[in-house]
Amino acid sequence: MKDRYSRQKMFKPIGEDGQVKLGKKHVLLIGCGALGSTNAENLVRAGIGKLTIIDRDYVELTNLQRQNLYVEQDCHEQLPKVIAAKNRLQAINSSVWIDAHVMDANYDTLRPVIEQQSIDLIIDATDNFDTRFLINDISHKHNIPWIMGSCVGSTGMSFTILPGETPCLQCLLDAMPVSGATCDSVGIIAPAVQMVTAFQSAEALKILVEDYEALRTTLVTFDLWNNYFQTIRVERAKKEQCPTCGKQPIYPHLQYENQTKSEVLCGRNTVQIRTGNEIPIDILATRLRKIGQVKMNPYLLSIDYESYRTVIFRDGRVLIHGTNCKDIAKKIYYQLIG
Amino acid sequence: MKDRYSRQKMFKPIGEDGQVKLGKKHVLLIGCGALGSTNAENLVRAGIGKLTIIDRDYVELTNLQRQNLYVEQDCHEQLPKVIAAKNRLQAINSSVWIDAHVMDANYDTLRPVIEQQSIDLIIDATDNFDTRFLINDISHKHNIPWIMGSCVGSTGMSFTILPGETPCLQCLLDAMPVSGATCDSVGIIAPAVQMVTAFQSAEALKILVEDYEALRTTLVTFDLWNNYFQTIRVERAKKEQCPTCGKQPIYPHLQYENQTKSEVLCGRNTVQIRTGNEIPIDILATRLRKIGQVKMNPYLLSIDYESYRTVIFRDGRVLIHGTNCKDIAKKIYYQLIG
Amino acid sequence: MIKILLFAQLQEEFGVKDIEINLMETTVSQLKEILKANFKFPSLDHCMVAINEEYAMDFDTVQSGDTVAFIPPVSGG
Amino acid sequence: MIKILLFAQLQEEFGVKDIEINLMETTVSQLKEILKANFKFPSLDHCMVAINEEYAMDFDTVQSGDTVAFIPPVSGG
Repeated sequence: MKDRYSRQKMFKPIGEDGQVKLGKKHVLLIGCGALGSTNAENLVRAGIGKLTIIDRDYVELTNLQRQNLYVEQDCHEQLPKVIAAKNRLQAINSSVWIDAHVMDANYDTLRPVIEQQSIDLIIDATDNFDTRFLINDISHKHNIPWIMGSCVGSTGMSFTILPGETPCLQCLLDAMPVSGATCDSVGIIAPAVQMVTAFQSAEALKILVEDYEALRTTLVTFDLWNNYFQTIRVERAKKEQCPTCGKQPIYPHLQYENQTKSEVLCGRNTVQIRTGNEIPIDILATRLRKIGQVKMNPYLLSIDYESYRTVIFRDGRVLIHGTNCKDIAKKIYYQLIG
Repeated sequence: MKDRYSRQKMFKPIGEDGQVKLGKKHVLLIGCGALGSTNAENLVRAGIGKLTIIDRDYVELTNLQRQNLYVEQDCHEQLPKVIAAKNRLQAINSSVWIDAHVMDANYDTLRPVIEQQSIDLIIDATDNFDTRFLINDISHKHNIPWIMGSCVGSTGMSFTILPGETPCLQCLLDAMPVSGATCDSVGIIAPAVQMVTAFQSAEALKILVEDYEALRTTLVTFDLWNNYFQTIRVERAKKEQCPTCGKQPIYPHLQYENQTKSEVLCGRNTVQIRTGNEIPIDILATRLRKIGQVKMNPYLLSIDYESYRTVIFRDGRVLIHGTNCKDIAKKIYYQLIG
Repeated sequence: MIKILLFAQLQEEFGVKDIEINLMETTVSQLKEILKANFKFPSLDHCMVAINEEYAMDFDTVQSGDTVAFIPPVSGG
Repeated sequence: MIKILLFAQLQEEFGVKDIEINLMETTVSQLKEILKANFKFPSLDHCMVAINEEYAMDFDTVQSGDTVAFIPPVSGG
């Protein structure tokens, strides 16, 4: 009874056996913002074996309203999120192996992480669809389940993707969404984050204790402020010709030409980001007008946001003026475009 | 933009005005275990004016699996939960006024807290129905909304009670449940806690920013492992003759004879607890057999649990042998009986 | 066919999480009696009952096609 | 009557959170056209659509009594 996991082992579908399994499992968590913080904390409190966390960002004051692992002191020290996270997580549970990487999650950086060790589950806690489609391809190529999660305002969604069984993200969304609403453009409340992580963490526990029967097969989406809740049956979305989970997969987002690329423009204090797609700047303009001064012409949109001037071209190029740092530029880019 | 609440103010139903309102509000949180931790953290991160927390317990190793505010060090120091909570909450947000009370929540102790200051909302994070019915009476007598929450295993429920509008707990449950399943007898997983707090905190934000239109009017209940979710319309449960919210309220749980009382039996290293009701010891026996050695005869049930021998009489008396401390005895009592 | 959803500890007591009963029409209290008679010791008396996500009383009618949820109060926190 | 639920940023774009439309039968793509014609600029094209909580395609039929949810992908995390 004095065991720290006793209340979890009393829960029948986990039990002693489940707890032993949990202790041997390795989870890869991509992103350590709002969804990442709570997912990480849940898994570490639950006693998994190893948690690998990847995030390129550092802790800022505006994070504290919803990102559970961080305190004011982490902001003052401008600690990278994964470092602040690791400090707190080890204080919570010193017996879990935490492997923290301050880095951008892209195929170049993720590949060694995936190929050099066995990973039982990937949890999506990113803030953009570029990375979600990358995770989706990696999941299917390496046969690792992943749990999608996203939130904005008082809304959120989650879906559990098992390679070879469920539809994948590509099946559900057809094309890369041109632009998803972001927490930085329309806001977010903490309960929406927690609702998504409640679903993600419950699904994670089911996968890690190997109770596949109990997995949710529906996509869940909700709006906490307006009291909406939908669980959507998605079996029919699965496509035989899907480039990721279909019969002849090509994993499009692992291919060089489809990856979002960034480069420092020498001597200009500017980073250029190139996406594979057109950007619908008129849709974007409506949203961005709320957070900064927007100027537009038929070819481009420019916005002053934080201390950067960002210029977004319809053809898919984005210039972030005011920095030579690719990670800062990517952060601004995903805050604006999502 | 550099404001710590910027992402919350961008959320339209809160906005600048809502944030100002939040900063003036005072919430009373009863209990600082699993539901209490997360509710407290959400409210403090959101920037309410003042949070009063009441809990009689100290941090133990078995709490760490789900109680978000606490770390291993708090266990080693055996800190009272509200003290450990306050330390963490002030590190999260130094500008919120935290008023922490290490005490049992009963009418004698709550009365001064309620009567000496204005309270905008009470949040239920208790682990027993005695205290919930007490909160229900206090809420109606003093016209303060409260948000019920409870969880066990992978299930939970929440309901928002507005005096004079919604049915109250007494309307919904008719009689005091003889015994609710407890986390200490059937276990609990952290995502179930977070799902309840997601609902509670979202409702709290609506009440505190005075967006009453947005309040959920249904009772929500779910089972995360089995993928159940129900939102139950309860308008018709409201009763005119309800002793708490009816036309002639008598607030039964504020009356001395109905309160659960405890007394130290001198020289016997025993505390006696007297409830107002009969206890169905046969129903209880099935559940308690899982966590300790149970003996039974037609009049009583005895169980060895933790380092105490507890004897439960059918007529509503309970003896906890092995302690002279009422708070320890009450804790054991609620862990067993709920 | 009436579909019955069991919440929380009822799942353990019944050994299943849902039940389908082939009945055209009954009342909540009759339904409780049927369940008590066919399953060993369920603590149904103190449950909340909802028919198609609406709070129900003992005398309410349950019809074929309805989903009835039995929700025992849980006290954990 | 077809009930339409709008999620996330669509609520702001439409200015309402749900809509009822008096139609006996239509398709998902026709419904999108109707909404686009009657409301200023909704970014419906990239939404997921569910009819009565089942994933739907553009050619699927929507009937009176159905609830249709338009769910734009949100990217926050």
